[in-house]
Amino acid sequence: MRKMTTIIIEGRLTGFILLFSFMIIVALIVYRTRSTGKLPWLRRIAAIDAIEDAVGRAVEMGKPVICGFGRARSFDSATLAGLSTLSYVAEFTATMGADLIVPLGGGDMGTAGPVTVPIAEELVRTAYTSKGKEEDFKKVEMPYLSDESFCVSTSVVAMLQKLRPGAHVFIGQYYAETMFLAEVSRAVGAISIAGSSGVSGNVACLAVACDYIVIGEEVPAIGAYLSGDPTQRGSIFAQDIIKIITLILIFFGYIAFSFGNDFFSKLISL
Amino acid sequence: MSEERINTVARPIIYLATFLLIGIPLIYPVGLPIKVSQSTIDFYNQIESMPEGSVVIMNFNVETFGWDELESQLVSITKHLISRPVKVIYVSDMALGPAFIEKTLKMASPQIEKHNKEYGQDYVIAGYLAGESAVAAIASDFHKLISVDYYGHSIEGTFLDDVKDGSDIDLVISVDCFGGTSPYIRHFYLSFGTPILTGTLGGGVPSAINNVQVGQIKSYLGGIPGGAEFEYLSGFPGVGITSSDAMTIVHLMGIALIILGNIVLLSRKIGGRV
Amino acid sequence: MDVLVVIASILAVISTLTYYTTLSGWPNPFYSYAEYAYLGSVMGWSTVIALNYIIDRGVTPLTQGALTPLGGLILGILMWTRFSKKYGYIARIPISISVGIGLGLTLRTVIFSDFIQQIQRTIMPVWTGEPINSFNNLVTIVSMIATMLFFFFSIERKGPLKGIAEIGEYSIFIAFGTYFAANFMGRFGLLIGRINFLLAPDKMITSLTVSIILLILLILMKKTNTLEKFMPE
Amino acid sequence: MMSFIKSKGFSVALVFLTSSFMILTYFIDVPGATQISSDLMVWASLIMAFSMPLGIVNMISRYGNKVYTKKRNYGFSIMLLVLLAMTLASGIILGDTSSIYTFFMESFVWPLGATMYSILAFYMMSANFVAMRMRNWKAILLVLAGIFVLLTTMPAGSSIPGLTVIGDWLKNIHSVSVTRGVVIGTAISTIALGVRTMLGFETSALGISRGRESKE
Repeated sequence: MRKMTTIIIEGRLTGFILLFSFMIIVALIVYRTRSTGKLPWLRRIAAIDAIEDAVGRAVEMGKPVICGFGRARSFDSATLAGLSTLSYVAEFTATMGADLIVPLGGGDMGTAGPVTVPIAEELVRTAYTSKGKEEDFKKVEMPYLSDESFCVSTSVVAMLQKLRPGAHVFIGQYYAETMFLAEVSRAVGAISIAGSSGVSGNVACLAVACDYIVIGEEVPAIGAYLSGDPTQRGSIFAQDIIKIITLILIFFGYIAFSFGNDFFSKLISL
Repeated sequence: MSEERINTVARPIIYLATFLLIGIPLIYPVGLPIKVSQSTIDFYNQIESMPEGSVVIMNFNVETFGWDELESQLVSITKHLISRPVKVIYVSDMALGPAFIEKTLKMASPQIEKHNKEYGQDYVIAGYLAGESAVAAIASDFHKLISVDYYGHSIEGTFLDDVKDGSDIDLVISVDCFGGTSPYIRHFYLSFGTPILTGTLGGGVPSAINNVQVGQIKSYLGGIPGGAEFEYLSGFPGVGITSSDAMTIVHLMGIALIILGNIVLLSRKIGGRV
Repeated sequence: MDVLVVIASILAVISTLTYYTTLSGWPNPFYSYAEYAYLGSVMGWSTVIALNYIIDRGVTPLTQGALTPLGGLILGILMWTRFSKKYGYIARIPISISVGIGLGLTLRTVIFSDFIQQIQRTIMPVWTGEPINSFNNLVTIVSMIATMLFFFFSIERKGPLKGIAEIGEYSIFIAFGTYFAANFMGRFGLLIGRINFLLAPDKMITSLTVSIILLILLILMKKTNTLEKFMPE
Repeated sequence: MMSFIKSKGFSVALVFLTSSFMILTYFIDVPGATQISSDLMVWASLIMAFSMPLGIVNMISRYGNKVYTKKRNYGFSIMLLVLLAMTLASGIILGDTSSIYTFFMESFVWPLGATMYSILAFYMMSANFVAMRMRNWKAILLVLAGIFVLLTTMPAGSSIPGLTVIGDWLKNIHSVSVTRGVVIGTAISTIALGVRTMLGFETSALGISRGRESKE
């Protein structure tokens, strides 16, 4: 123990041990799921069933379905989850014959064009062809609304008010625009299923006005569930294991603390 | 009346009422009382406690959309810093931020003359810092990134000559509308224990409170109320105080609408059951 | 020079009010003007800031003999190969390096600021002799652990885990109320600032005239159903 | 040589090397390492500055195309391109402190940016009436917490004694515990995403999306 503290810079030993053990746990588990292909069990998020009912209701009322995937400024877990949800919704609109509208654009001042737009088109096309509905794919509207993410949402709000869709699914990187996307979806009577990573004031606006909401860590989990991608599934499983270790650490902290000695807080700031 | 009817009728009325309830108290201020909260007092005392000649980084994490709310904080903090014997480095880690540094200093120019502060000796505008890596760079080796100021003039001969890295910075004040504080926590507080103060939009208050309780920042100012309180405390009244009446009235309208909305829900439920 | 300032304030009032026409819910050419003007001016403005940054932090130190920025400048120029079909892959070198540095900076510090220090603060005595303080500590600990257990996906929600996850969900929704109220105060700070701008003494007349003209035009175009005709495709 | 650079392995190796160097030199005191790591930080910020104007090429091609193909009312696109050119020219030629360059900030960039987010307040107010309804248990908790905290964020609220006791408790004690739970959860998922990117399990962050990867 003595030797370790001279190599590692003073006060950073515990961070070093924790960071590297977490990184090794994630690396091993993700590597195992990728090589064996055996996907760990994952709880089904409630919003997934809601998507099916929402598209079904939209078809009954003969109304369109609008599905967006966020600002897509960077390919973080929220954007990946948004794209996986988009292909899942597209499969339903293909089988049930609802007309789908996918608002595109945004990114970081015009960088969405060359990056997310082709990916989104590709996902919807493969969803429709996998259901044998190539000719319906031509009816899918994927308008490029603006280079600025907030202006994309303003145009989506105008679209909501004009078309009064049956369902509005929007999971992904959403910030301030959550308020008027959620509020106007409720006002025009659309079933709204929404999610944005983190738990902040913007996500609170979704909780206030949406019918189904995907909160914080549930966003990458829903992406992993829908895409069935072994990397994401393995990563969610590894993160749960690290959370168990964290809770054990906290539990030991209390035991040490209630015995009066501050062994734990001394250890953790080594 | 169906849900949709209510929405289509209520919406324009609510928008107009919101506009009027803000506009009228701005033209004819009512002068409702402002009580300074403890977090603003701690914020003020932290600046007051800075010894003479200490170096302060003021970070404008301000986009165009954040200016209207953070103007009262930025102007009053800048004026208060100018009235203190401290040296200030003005930076911004948002592309549109540097324009607001100049706008704020122009508004504070009476104070600059009064305390005859000199550019280069008392304050320098270092301008834009591109991303978290730029913040980390000035923490690890200031002069490797910054050799000229925002106007392109060399910083030789200014007080920056004896600022080598993060350890020479005595206080960081980050007024942010898009998470501008965490890079300073990571690269200044963790490595050098630099005290940090955060000014934030209303929405950023809950995470600022957590940062205070965890000890990563000393205190915070929240939105226009925070700005108004600091204006009041530092003796530089400005747009914050005049907006406080409108903010109070708008809050009352918001609460009234929540209650009204639930009465409508209740009446429909009872109506439905009867 | 004050002619520019006068024109700028009139244009600013026009920009503000044309953007507010989106509140009518009808897509209209005035909103399109505001959006297109914003896109063009912001892209031009932020590009100038970026170019100045490259000159001030890259080229000038190089001329003064510092070697550090040389690598950054070369890698930065390589970013621009992203547009060529043939050499597009070269842009992956600067992207990989900047992603790698970003990852390194984040991972090495997030373990302290967002993990260890948060846990250190949570480990506090439940009973501190003083009833209110103890109740607060108990609520903080239970609610934090319940929040973490709500975000659990690999274990079936049965038995005790179901109960704690439910507490977590209710606790999160109470926090949503707090976040919503804080956000409410923030959003109105922005609107009050805008209305303050519109009703400023020197802009009051311009604001009134422009808003009346816009209102009349909007209603006229809505009635004659020509809103769509004047909008860009 | 070229095919080696084109391969995914090369990009992943670059990410792995730079990130593990930055992490290890933070924990282990290697002499001279801080010099190299501060050089890398300067490089990363310069790369970001170079990547900012990338959007300009897409914008010019998209709106130039609209003008070229004479789409309906392409005057708007001409206005956009003219504004872009004038802001850029005035900034570069006359310098970023010239009055013409500031003219564009004062008349377009700042007012439009500020107005954009301020319209959310209108929707928030109508959401208070339309959406903040006590439909189920969770909504009841949310609405009550919202009302109590609104009383504390109201500037004049704190001058009425006792009005803000519950709101302050919710804001300073209860919401902090949820924020902290989420911060720890996000830290763990940041570390997981970092590891996946470092080892090349996740390559979309490098601009190599799944679709194109298979064609490689």
